[in-house]
Amino acid sequence: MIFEKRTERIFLAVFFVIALCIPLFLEDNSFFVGKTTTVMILAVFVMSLDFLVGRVGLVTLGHALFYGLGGYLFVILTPEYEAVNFWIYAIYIMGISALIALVVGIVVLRTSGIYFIMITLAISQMAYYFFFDSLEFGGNDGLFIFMKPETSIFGLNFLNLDNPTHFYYLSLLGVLITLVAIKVILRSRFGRIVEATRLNPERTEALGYNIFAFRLISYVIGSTLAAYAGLLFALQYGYVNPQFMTWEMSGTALVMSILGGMGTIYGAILGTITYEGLQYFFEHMTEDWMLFMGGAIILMVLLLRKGLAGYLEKLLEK
Amino acid sequence: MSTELFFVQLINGLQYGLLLFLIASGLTLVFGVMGILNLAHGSMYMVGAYLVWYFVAVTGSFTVSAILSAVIALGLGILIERVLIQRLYNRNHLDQVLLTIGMIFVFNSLQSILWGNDPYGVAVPEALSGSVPFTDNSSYPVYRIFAAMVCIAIATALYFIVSKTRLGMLIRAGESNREMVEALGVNIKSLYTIVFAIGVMLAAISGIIAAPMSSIVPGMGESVLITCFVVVVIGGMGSIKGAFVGALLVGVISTFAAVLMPTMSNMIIYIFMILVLLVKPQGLFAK
Amino acid sequence: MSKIKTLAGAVLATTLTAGLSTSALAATGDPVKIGVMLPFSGIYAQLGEAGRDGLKLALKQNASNLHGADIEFIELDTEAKPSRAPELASSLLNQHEADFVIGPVHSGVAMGMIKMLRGKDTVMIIPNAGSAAATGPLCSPNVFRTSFSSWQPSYPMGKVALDKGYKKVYAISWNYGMGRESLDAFAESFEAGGGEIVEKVLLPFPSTNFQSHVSDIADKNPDAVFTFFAGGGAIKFVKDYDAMGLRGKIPLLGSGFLTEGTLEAQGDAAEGVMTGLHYAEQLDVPKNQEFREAFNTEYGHYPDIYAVQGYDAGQAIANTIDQLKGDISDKQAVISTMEKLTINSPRGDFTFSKAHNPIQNVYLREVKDGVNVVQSIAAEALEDPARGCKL
Amino acid sequence: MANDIILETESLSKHWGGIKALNDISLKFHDRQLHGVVGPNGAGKSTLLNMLCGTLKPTSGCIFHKGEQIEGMKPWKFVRRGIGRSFQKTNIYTDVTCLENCAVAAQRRFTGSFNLFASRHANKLVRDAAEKALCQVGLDNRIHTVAAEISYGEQRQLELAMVLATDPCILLLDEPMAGMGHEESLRIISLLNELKKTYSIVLVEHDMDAIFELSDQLTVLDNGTHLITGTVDEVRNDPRVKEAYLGKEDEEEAA
Repeated sequence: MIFEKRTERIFLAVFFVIALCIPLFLEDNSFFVGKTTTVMILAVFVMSLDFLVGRVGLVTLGHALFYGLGGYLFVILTPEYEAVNFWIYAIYIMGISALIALVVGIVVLRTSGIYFIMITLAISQMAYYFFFDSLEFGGNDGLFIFMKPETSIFGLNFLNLDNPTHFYYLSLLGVLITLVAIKVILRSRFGRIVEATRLNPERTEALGYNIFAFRLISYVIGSTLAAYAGLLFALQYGYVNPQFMTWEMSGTALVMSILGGMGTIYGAILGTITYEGLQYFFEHMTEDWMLFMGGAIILMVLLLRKGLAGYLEKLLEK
Repeated sequence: MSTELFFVQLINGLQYGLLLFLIASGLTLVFGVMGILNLAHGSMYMVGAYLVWYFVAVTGSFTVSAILSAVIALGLGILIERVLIQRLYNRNHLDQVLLTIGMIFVFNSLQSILWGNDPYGVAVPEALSGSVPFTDNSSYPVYRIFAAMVCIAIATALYFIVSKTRLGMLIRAGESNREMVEALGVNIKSLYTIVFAIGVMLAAISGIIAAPMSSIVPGMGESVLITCFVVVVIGGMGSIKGAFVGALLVGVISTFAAVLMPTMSNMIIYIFMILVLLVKPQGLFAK
Repeated sequence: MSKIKTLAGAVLATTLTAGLSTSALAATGDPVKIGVMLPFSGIYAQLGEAGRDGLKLALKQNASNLHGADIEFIELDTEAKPSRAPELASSLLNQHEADFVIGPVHSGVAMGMIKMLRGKDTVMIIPNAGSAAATGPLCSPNVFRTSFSSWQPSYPMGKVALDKGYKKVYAISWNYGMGRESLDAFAESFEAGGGEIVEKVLLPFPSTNFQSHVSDIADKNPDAVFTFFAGGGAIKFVKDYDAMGLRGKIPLLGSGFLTEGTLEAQGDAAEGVMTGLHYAEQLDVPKNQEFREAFNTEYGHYPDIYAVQGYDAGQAIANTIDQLKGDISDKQAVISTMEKLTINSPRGDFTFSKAHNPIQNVYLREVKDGVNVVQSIAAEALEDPARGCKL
Repeated sequence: MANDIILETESLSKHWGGIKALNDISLKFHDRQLHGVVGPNGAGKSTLLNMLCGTLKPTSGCIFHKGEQIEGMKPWKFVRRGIGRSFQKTNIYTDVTCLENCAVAAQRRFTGSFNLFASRHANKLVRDAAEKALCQVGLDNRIHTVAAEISYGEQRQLELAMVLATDPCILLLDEPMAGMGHEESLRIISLLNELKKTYSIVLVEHDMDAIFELSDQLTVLDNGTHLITGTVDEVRNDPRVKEAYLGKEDEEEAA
């Protein structure tokens, strides 16, 4: 069983049952279908970050680089007025993102701790300025994706991405795949060394492991998942903008992940839902929603030692 | 670029660098002593600028306003440390990061509620409003020379305090060894409160000094925050000397980059930082 | 401080109605729903608030002409973040089923909104963002603009510079859509008349470290400087320009935003700056005086250009409802009615071009004693070329 | 066979700025012998050990393993050549079980660690090797206990078990008995006596009785320099050692 904790199993069961049923109560074009889709996509992004920060021990403030890249790569690689196959391009884009992450990783992983935070931030800001300043990629206005891709596999087509409900299920599938993938990796032999490296890098190296390689591969995995989330996000509304890769975006994801309970992975889903939910609530309540959002964040840090997941576990374990 | 213009730009760069140092000094001090990464440091810069604008509007005197604002910032620092930061010393560093992000939200919101969102400016104080001849058709404002001197004075004072006084000794000891400071019979809690409050005050003072030379707008805190981090990281986190050298380097480099390759200039400091970190992964003056 | 009380009230109100407000109420009563998507926090907050205030004033003044239609506002803070734009636009479109959507300020956000709203039944009115694409390649029957295209305030300034005898101009702005488009529009008319741009500098947005560039200008010693900056950047640039002693030596020209809503903060430093814009506070148009007083009565301060643009968006809606006798169910009728409107604006009357951009006068203003004083009409009934628009 | 040189240093030096932590050390370590290294505090024992396992790069000089020059290699490559080390300060994974601690150590020997899919628990060889190492050091009853919860002495044993689980041929042990009770020390001594039949061991230790009892060869370092290498008796009777080392020890005791 890859889900070891009782709390984890209960939460995920409840989450997936509710998530599967949500569209049954909503119309296809309802705002909430769109909103929950965005939350699902963000959850994929935040889980990939949670994996890196909480499980690999790489605190990055440049994760949004790959989130933005997923969308930009799609716009750059696909013809403007022709529907391409989603699955082929998803794999294609993730492959290119992985290569980019490999190169970036080789550079950034030479540093550690706060310097790692800063160097990842620097690289994502550079990418941001690159897209912001480039006329051919739409500059600060961003770019539109005019054609949604089609999703047939061997001629069978279950999903129509122009239908928001179908897109919602695609995003939910993304959550499931990401969750399982990360969990399987963490349980694997590779995961054992990654865990050891986070707990005690010096010792792990003294046991004969090239910790750089383990960190690098993890970095590539996390970044590639983020690119997948970014691809979905860009496709949902057919729009990419350099702001998707700012450090604020990375910072927000980090907040969601810490809020949910760092390193618990399922906590990332919880954190994303909570953050987005609170923001939605405060935003519709008052123009000064930031005051309440900030207050809520401060309160939660003070009150919850291990994030929302830690609180749940206190209630449900034993 | 002519020799004359080269020196003009060098002076511009140094002046910008000195201001950057002033903003960054508080950040690096707090990190060095307490190990806390205060993302809300930029908000304190903003608070300083808004406070001095507000008090100038009320009292009409820049000096009075500057002193009042600095004192309020000091009090704010003590309050924040006592009420919030203190509760998180035994916690994960990321919890502290999260807390300070929450503080950014709150301060931005309070700024909007208390002072509105119009852009403001503070007039240069009368006594410093003149300018000295500079090049053929430009002059150099006295206030900017004054501001640079204030930055140098504060840098000197910080150097003196850290290396020569009892407080400085405790700060240096606290950086390396908490237990030792406690063994000296010093309450580490009060030391941390003082250091954090000084950090906040330094950020606010930079906001005060910068106010007459810049615009006071919402979001001004976040825009300096990142540059400030770059400075501190290049110099080596926690090192005052490093922050000084880093600030001057960033100031000069970004000034020349802005003129020579304007569209690239924002990237240049990041590229510079990455290069520094590749050669010295802990910054130039790592501990 | 009264804002704090409103806040507390709002907390209660939303807590009570949050659950209900979504779809259950949509069917009953059928008020005219106006979604407002403007930045209320962050660097553009002032622009967002001014636009919203102007909008509300227009609808309040026209309440008697609405044939009994109730107006309901739904306000969402864009934070000027493009990543949230489609989602918020979707909320207004699908959740609140807004009849009109007003927004935004930031042109990146505009793109996200247009993506969502293009070709839909909801009419979108842009009260600020000047991005050329919005009424250019991406123009759409249901997208209107009551502000300007970035081309409009800058294009006439090229001729102004030539008329003043300036041959060599140093052009500087931020490297983003509005900045590039402004400098290009200026260069278009300036170079066509034989002028020369000696240096074109595009700085990374939103850097405000201008001192080195001002030194560079002093060194290059051009006949004049043309610039686009707005808000905090405008204040900083004008102050730096003055502080380094260039004011009075090298004339400073600009797109009007250089001195809009910033004059108080700029103080003496702005004296003598010449800008082109489709509005000026002291503009001698009866509607302008009337509007300014009404705005001041309502909000306790005088309006700026952003309020005017919001006000005209409100007028466009009110006039359309009036002409349709309160029945806005036929969206085609709404669009074709709005297209034919002549808006009696504080900036002078204007009509919409085919691409739905205002055809309006651009005034040459010069700052004297802290006020933008109109010198002349730099271009009369100027229409944006709307390059790439197929309407 | 027993006298083959397995590890050798040649004029090995480590300088920190102007301070010579270790200066011009040339030593030969023989196969299946226990080579003790002693010296007062600051003599450079840990520095030597850290260079022998690759975590410190020497300022100058060479290290040869089976005749091959290795001093520039990454630490993890040292381990792969069969050079395993324990730390002076307990250095284990405190958050996981003793078994998992040793499993991390053992996994590299049996199976690819870059397998992203296979469960870490699936390989029986890894588990057996880990359990065997734990039994070797006498932690049979602590297999499923979280490492943070066992006693300090047991953590020292675990430290040793982890090195054994990597299946090294050379063991570099940095004060394995530091902070142990008498009982536990005796157990380690008998264990080391057993181990030196199959492994080459470099032992840095403060416990003089233990090191005299165990060592085949003994090196004395003082102040970063090499004083003498020889059998226990040779070292014991060397006047320089008495002066430099034992003399100081006496002073310390007197004080």
